[in-house]
Parts: sequence; structure tokens; C-alpha cells
Amino acid sequence: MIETLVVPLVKIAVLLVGILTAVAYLVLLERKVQAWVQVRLGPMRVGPHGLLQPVADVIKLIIKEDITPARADRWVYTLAPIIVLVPALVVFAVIPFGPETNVFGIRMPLHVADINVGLLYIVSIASLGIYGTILGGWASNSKYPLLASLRASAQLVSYEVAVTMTLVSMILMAGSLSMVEIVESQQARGLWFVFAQPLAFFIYFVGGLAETNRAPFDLPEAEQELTGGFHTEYSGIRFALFFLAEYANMIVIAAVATTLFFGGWLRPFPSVAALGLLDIVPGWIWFLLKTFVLLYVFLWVRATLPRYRYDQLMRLGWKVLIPLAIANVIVTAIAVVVL
Amino acid sequence: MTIAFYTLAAFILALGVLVVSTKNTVHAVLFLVANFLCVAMLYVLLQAEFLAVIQVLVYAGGIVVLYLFVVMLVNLKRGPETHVDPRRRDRMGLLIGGAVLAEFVAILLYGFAPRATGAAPAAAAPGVGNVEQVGWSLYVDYLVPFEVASILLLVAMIGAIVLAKKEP
Amino acid sequence: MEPAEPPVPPSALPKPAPKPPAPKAEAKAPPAPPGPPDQAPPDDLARPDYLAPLEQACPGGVSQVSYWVGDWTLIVPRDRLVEVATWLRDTPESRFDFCSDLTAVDWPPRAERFDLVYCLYSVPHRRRVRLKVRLKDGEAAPSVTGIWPAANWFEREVFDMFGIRFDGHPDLRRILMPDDWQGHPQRKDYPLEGPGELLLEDPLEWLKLRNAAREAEFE
Amino acid sequence: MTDPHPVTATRTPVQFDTDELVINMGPQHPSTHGVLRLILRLDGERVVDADVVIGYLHRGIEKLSESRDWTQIVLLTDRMDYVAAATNNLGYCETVEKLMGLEVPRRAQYIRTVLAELQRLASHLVWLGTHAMDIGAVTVFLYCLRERELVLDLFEEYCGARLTYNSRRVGGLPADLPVGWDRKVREFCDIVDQKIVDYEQLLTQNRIWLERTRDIGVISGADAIAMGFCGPPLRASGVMRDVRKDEPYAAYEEFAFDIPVGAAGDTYDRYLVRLEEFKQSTRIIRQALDGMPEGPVMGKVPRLIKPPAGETYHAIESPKGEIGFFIASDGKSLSPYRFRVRPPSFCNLQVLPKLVRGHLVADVVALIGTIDIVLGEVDR
Repeated sequence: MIETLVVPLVKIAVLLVGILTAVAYLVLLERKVQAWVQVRLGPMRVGPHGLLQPVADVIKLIIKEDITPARADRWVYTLAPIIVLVPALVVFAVIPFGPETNVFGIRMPLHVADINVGLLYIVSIASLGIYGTILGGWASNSKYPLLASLRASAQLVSYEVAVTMTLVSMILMAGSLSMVEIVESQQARGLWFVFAQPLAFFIYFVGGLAETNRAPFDLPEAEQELTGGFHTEYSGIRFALFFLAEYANMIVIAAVATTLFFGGWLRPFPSVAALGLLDIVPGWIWFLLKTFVLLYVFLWVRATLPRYRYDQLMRLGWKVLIPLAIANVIVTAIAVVVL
Repeated sequence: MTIAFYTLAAFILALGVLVVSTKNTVHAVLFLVANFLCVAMLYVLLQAEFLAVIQVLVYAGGIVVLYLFVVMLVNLKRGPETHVDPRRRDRMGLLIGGAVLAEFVAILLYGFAPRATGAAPAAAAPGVGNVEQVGWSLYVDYLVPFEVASILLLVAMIGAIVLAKKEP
Repeated sequence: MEPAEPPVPPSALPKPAPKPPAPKAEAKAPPAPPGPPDQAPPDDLARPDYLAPLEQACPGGVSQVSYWVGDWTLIVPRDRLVEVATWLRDTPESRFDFCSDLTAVDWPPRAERFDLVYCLYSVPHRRRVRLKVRLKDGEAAPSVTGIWPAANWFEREVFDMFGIRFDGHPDLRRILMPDDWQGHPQRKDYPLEGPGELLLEDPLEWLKLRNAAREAEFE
Repeated sequence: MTDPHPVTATRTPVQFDTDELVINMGPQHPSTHGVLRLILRLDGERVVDADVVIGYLHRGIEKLSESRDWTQIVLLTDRMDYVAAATNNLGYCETVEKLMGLEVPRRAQYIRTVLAELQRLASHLVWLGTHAMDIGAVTVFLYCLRERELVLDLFEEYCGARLTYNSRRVGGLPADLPVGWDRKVREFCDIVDQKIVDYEQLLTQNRIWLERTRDIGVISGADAIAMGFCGPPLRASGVMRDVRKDEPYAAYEEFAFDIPVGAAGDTYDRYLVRLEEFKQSTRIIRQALDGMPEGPVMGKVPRLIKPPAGETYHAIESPKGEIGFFIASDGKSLSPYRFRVRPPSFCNLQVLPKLVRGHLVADVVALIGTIDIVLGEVDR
């Protein structure tokens, strides 16, 4: 009973709380990192160094008036943020944060579920989030959100192909779809896959930037062009849900990249015995650290680069990334068969 | 397990009815997505996780998105009703309905007929993953039909592009 | 924006010398001047080299030449404007290819109360000239948008502010004021106080009412 | 909407019924630089046509000036191009001086030049920041505004105001330079010269920046002249036209500086031209500070400024382009009879529909940025 019901439920609860907190602080981190890049201080007022700013933000978003435009499609309008958020959170179920660990005397793996199609599960669930984006824009019954949601969905659909292709080459390397087994295979080979597949990582990362609508691919919410994007008409808690989902998706992308390319919970250079003392640090800390670094790169890129234009984005996706990804799959397949 | 199955089945049927009965096409597409998700859960119940995931990925995440695009973008105003024969639709409906009904009846008859070979589908060998089984059967047992189907789809895709492409 | 409102006919004005712009400062000032002096150039000054060919090419195209603080001004009859402007733009010795500015000045007591002022510049020769066209109220000027596309918005602004129409302008609408505005603010007889609903609808009626109110107050 | 192209035998019979989308950009939109309104007709994301609606900031400054006396108008000119108020002051004062035949002391001319160039730096910094932000490079915006603060500090020290300076008088200047001011200006010039390198590193060779600006809004030199383009956009189209060189005013005749000229006439060239103007401006400022003559800063001006009857047009080079003042005086009253400004933003904005046609919505934003408008000046 404890094994089958309570432990997973506790895990889910811990995970949800953790993710929501992480998202809240990711927003703060983004503001801080941007501020530092731009030679200013960022939020400083709420708590020491603005550390309580997320709390203030959440309170503000919750108590704000929640407006539904008069001619919006009420049901869909309400449903859209939920559709966006739920997949973003559900995906975390299969991400292994660490190896089997003793927690309060119970030996358990640090993931909610290890299903044998883990990677595909992530891809397919994540692809559902797009409905929220499209419907949010459509249901607002407003032109700018509609344009933005079209951009968003076209962008998501086309970059998903490239991202999935890179995942295929990772599957070929690991010989499994299970997230845990992918990490274990990296352990067995003593090699982070990023060193074997730098191109795949690059494509994955660029595609990830595009899929999460981050700069320089933040066209769907380019506020200078579309006054905010598909959630222009949203306010209050529903807007917060969109926001939450966006940052949760960022964490997903970073966490998956960590698992696939950076050896998940493994320490750096897992095959070099001389670095054995690094094992003192528990695996989940390694995992979080790597995810954090990747997230930092997300923010860094945003503070540095201008924004692509819609057609250029499409061209990059279809004419550069997808052919590269396919070529990568073929080369990987040949290499796997030959070696 | 049985309860789960019947609940899901009820949901699937109800959503299917909603898809055809809703006036608002966007809502209909939404119900369709929900329908597909329920079907995917059904697959999970059957322990066919790979199929379930593919169902979500391809149908719910891919194809229906395109439907949604079309429904949202194409003007929803009804085109001119050009039915010369007002009864034509009814006759067509009857025809198709009859065919579907016959199919159902055939399935039912077949389903309730005493099984000749009972244990054929349940050959899930332990240790071999679901994915591998699908892979084996697709790429070894049914390689030719699979490739033919892919080429057919490719042809269809190219044809659609050619048709849709504006003349320079 | 077809006839938004008929241009105020001069006869309808209470007096050809309406309220001057600044009631306090101007109250004691003599009635508005008859127009700019348009001083003739001093005799010892060399006339610009394009003038003689211009007068040859378009006889009667320049009715008067004026010079003041370094600026040459050619006063051109209304019906010759396009001809003169085209010549000035196209002839190699003048090449006034840049329409720097186009505006108008309202000199009410004069019969031809509007001065349309075209400030031209020649990029190759680096010099300026001004054309001036005098217009009666209600008279339309020929549009120069065909010669200098830049004049498009300038002419719209002059129409908006002075109510001068331009024949042949592709898109003569108000530009700065709202589309449903009544009256043309830069005219000297445009009332400076207000506004009220009535002012927007009928400025003249508003003026009469206000004057009546003031008289009553005075008595 | 019906299909504008009827199905003919030469076209494929498969036709998709497409609608043109009309969207309203502004007057409240984050990147229209104020209260500009564009009515865009879109085919997908491509702009078929654009109509510009202005006038939301119309305050009737021209009309207002007819009831202010000649010195008060300096204050009104601040409110036109509020990003480059000092340049407006200069243009107005010079026009009145021309009308009255006033002599301005050389020291005042030099200081005016320094102030005008500082103002050009400030205005270009705002332009670069907002333009980069429109294209998504937010960081550049904050960097630029950081440097602009330094200019504002300098102006504050000189005349006490940070935005609307009222910093010229007809016939000279309200005050001489504060002690030590020139040293601070020199320091500022050094800082700007360094920071330009920073901006260039962030943008000039950035692939995304290149893709977003190259071949966007191309206009030929001849078209640019005909459409009344002026200032850096005109020069980016390859036309050598700068009022500072062509019709020198203030003390520009005495300084050596170059006029950068572009070739392609696209957004990228307009960016390069302005970036080069930064360097030329600091060059002019340094020369002016080096050769700063001694003497009074106010010329012999009659107590009551009342120009004789007559009209004149005088133009100077504002950061946005040629700003001209047409002033008619009747010689009797204490205020101008007619006060007309030729606003460079207004003329440049007129070209916008031509520039945006055929580009994408995202380019519209970039193009509004590239022509560098200030709505306060467009509407006056």
C-alpha cells in the first residue's frame, strides 16, 4: 500500500511544490540575470535582494481582476491556460532526478514513474500544450492574439520535428526510450552524450528555445510587435497560468537536456576514477546544478540577442535544423550499427 | 480494470457524439482531442504504452492541430448550399449509415463467435519491451506493407503540395 | 472628406478684420497688415542664374521677385504654378528637387488672403528658393504632389489648417485634426477661446453668441 | 471578401479563399514610439498597405506661437522634439536672428554647437536603444539610456533642466558654461567613444541583427529626395545632404567632420550612418572645446525683440533631419504673425507606407524605429 499509493503521491506532491517554487524563482532569476547583464540591480525591494519578490508577484496575480473579454468564447478562454499548464507539469513525472536513494529509510528512485516509452511520453504530452496556445489566442476574439497564436503554433509544430529528430539519435545511442536507462547507458559508457552528439545537443537547444518561445525566438509574445502575444487579453490568475507554463516548459527542456546530454544525475567525467571524491555530492544535486546552468543559458541568450523574424525563424527551422537533424540521425544510426 | 474500461468507453462514446452534434466547430475539434486522449488511455489499459503515446503524439498532437488550424482560419460562414437534389444528402447518409451498420454487425458477430485460436495475441514475451515488439512486427514481419503505406502517404503529401502551390 | 463644410464665405464674416490672435496684446494693435512686404531685391545684387531662363521658358510665370535676409522668393500666379515648378525641378541649372516645406499664411483683409509658400531646395546646387502663390478664399491650388511626392502630407496639413483645397491631390483628408473637426484652426479668424459643442458645429454662430454675451456683460 | 483574382484558365483552379486582415497598430502600442496609429492591411503577416494616422499629440504649437511673444516661443519649441529640445531651440533662435539681422558672439556660437552635438548624441542614443529594443535586443536599450543619462546630467549642469532645456536665447545664450563643464564633456566623449564599440559588438556583426535589418525598407536616393526624406535616412540612401555642411550655421564651418553616407538605403545602412554620426559628433565637440573662444555669450539684442516685417525660412540639421522654421513677422506685433515648423519626423514618417509595403509585421516595427520619429514633433 505504502509502496504503490503513498510514495508516488508524496513524490507527486513534492515535485509539484518544487516545480511551482522553482518556476516562481526562475522568474526572479530571469529578472535578476537580465538586470545584471544590463548593469542594473533588478528587484530589490521585497525581502533581501528582492528574494521575496515571487511571493509578491503571486499575490498580485491572484488578487488581480480576472477579465474575460465580452465577445470571447468563455469556455475555451477559461480552458486554454489549463491546457497549457497541465502538460507542462505532467511531463515531470518521468524525469529522473537521481538514482535510487534512501529517503527516510525507504529506498526509492527519484522519479515518479519510469515508463518504458518515457522519452516519447515527454514529446507527446508536451505537444498537447500547443492547444492552449492556439485556443487562447483564438478564444480571445482579438486580432493580435490570433496572429500570435498562429505564429506560436506554426513555430511549435515545425521545431518539434527537429527536436524529435535529435531525440531519435539519442535513443539510438542509448538503445532505450526510458529516461532512467538513457542515464544508465551514459554511465555504462562513461561518457556524457553531449560529447558524442554535440550537433544533436545544439539542435535540441535551439529547438528548445523556439519551442518555449524564448528569445531570440519569442515571436509569439514579441511585445514590441504583437503587444504581448497570444495572452494579451488575459489577466490575473489565468495569465499567471500561462506564465507558469512557459517557465515550467523551460525547466522541462533544461531537465530533459540534462538527462539526455549531460548524464542526468551523473557527476562530471563519470568514468574517471580519480574524480571519485565528487561522488560525495548526491546525484540529484548534480542534476539540479546542470539544469540550473542550462536555464541560465536560456536567460543569458535572451539578454543578448535580438529577435528573429517569423519567416527567418521558419527558414531556420525547416531548411537548416531539420535537415541537419535528419543527417545526424542517419550518421548516428550508421555509427551505432558499425561500432 | 473493467470499471476503468467501461468508464473510458462511455467517455469515448459521449465525446464522439459531442463531436458530431456540437455547432461550434472549434469546440467539436476540442472534443475530438479529448476523444483521442481517452482512446490513448484505453491503450494504456491494454498495456500498449507505445501505441498510446503514438496516438497522442500523432493524432492529438499533430493531425488535430492541423484540423484546428483549418477550422480557425477558414471562414466559418457556410458556403452556398448547392444542393440541387435536397434528398441527395439523405440518400447518401442512408447509404453510408447502412454500410457502417453492416460493419458493426459483422464485428459483433465475429467478436462473439467462438474463438478458434485463443492465445494468439497474448504472446507478450516477458523481457522484450513493448516498443521492440512493435518494431519487430513493423520492420520484419510487415516490412513491405509498411513501406508501401509510407510511400503512399509521401505521394499524397507531394500531391497536396503541388495542388496547393500557387503558380509563380 | 468631401466638402466637410463650405469654406466660410467672406461675406458671412461679421467684419473682414476678425479677432486677432492674441486678444490682450493685439487689442491695441492696428488692424492686421495687408500682407508681407515682399521687398524687391536691391539693384546691386546678382539675380540667381536660373531666373532669366525661367522667365524665358515660362513667360509671365513669375509675377514678382523678392529678396529678404538672403532668401529669394518668386511670386507665381496660381495657374502657372505647376509649369514653373516642373521647370524648376527638371532644368539642370535649377534642379530644385527637394520640397523642403509647403505651408500657408493667412492675411485676412487682403482679397487674396492666403499665401501658399513652397520652400524648395536643390540638392545638387545646394541652394534654396521660395515660391509663393496668392489665393482667394475658396480658391483651390493645383497640387504639386505629382512633382514632389513629399508635398502630399504638407498639402493635407495646409488643407487641414487653412481649408485650402488642392486640385489633383490623391488623398486630401484632414491630417492633424480629427476627421469630424469643424473649421480650420490656422485661419486668423478661427476663434481662440472655447471650445464648446457649438464651436465645433458652427464657429460663427458661437462667435456671435459670445460677442452678444460680452456686450450684455458690458452693459 | 471576394477573391480579387478571378479564376482564369491560366491559373490553377484550386483557390483558397483568403481574407485580408486589417489591424490597427496603435495609437496605444508599445513600439509606435508614442501615439502613432497605423492601419495595416495584412495578407497573412505580409503588409499589403498601410495608412498612417497622426495628430493624437497635436497641441497647436504653431497657432499657440502666434499669441506668445518672441522669447516665449523658445519654450514651446522644447515641446516639439522633446528628445532633442536643444536643437529645436537653436533652430528657432537662429531663424529669428536671421530675421532681425542679429550678430551672435563667437563663443556663443561655439557653445551652441557643442550643445547641439551633445543633443544629437542624446537623441541618437535614444534612437539606437529603442530601435534595438523593437528588434528584440533589450539590453542595448538599457545601455543606451545609461549613456544618455550622462548627457542629461551635462545639460542639467548647464541649464538646470534635463529634458526641456529652454537653453538658447535670441542673440546668444542664457548663461556661460559652468566651471569645469568642458572637462566633463570631454570625459563623456571618451565614454561614448568606448561604448559605441560595445554597441557595435552587440549588433553590427550579429547575424540576427543583419537578417532583420538588411534589405528591409530599401529606398533609392532619388526616391528618398522626392519623398522628402531628410537626415540620416536620406544619407543612408547615398545622398550627400547635411545642412551642417551644405548651409553651415552656428560654428560648423570651422570644424572638420565627415558626413557618413550609406549605399543600399536599407535599415542596416541607416543604422550604420547613425552609428558613424556618433563618432563625428564627439569629434566636433572635441574641436569646439579645444578652440573655444573667450568673450560674451550674449550679443547686442534690443530689449524688445520685434523683427521687422518680412518672412524667412531657416533650416538646421536636427538629429532627425532638416528642421526648418518659416516665420513671418508683420513688424508691428510682439509675436510672430505666422510660425511654421518643418518637422523632420513628419516628413520622414510620410515615407513609412512606402517602406513597409510588402514587408512583414515585424518589419513594420523595425521600420518605425529606423526612421526615428518623435510624435511630439510630428503632431506639434
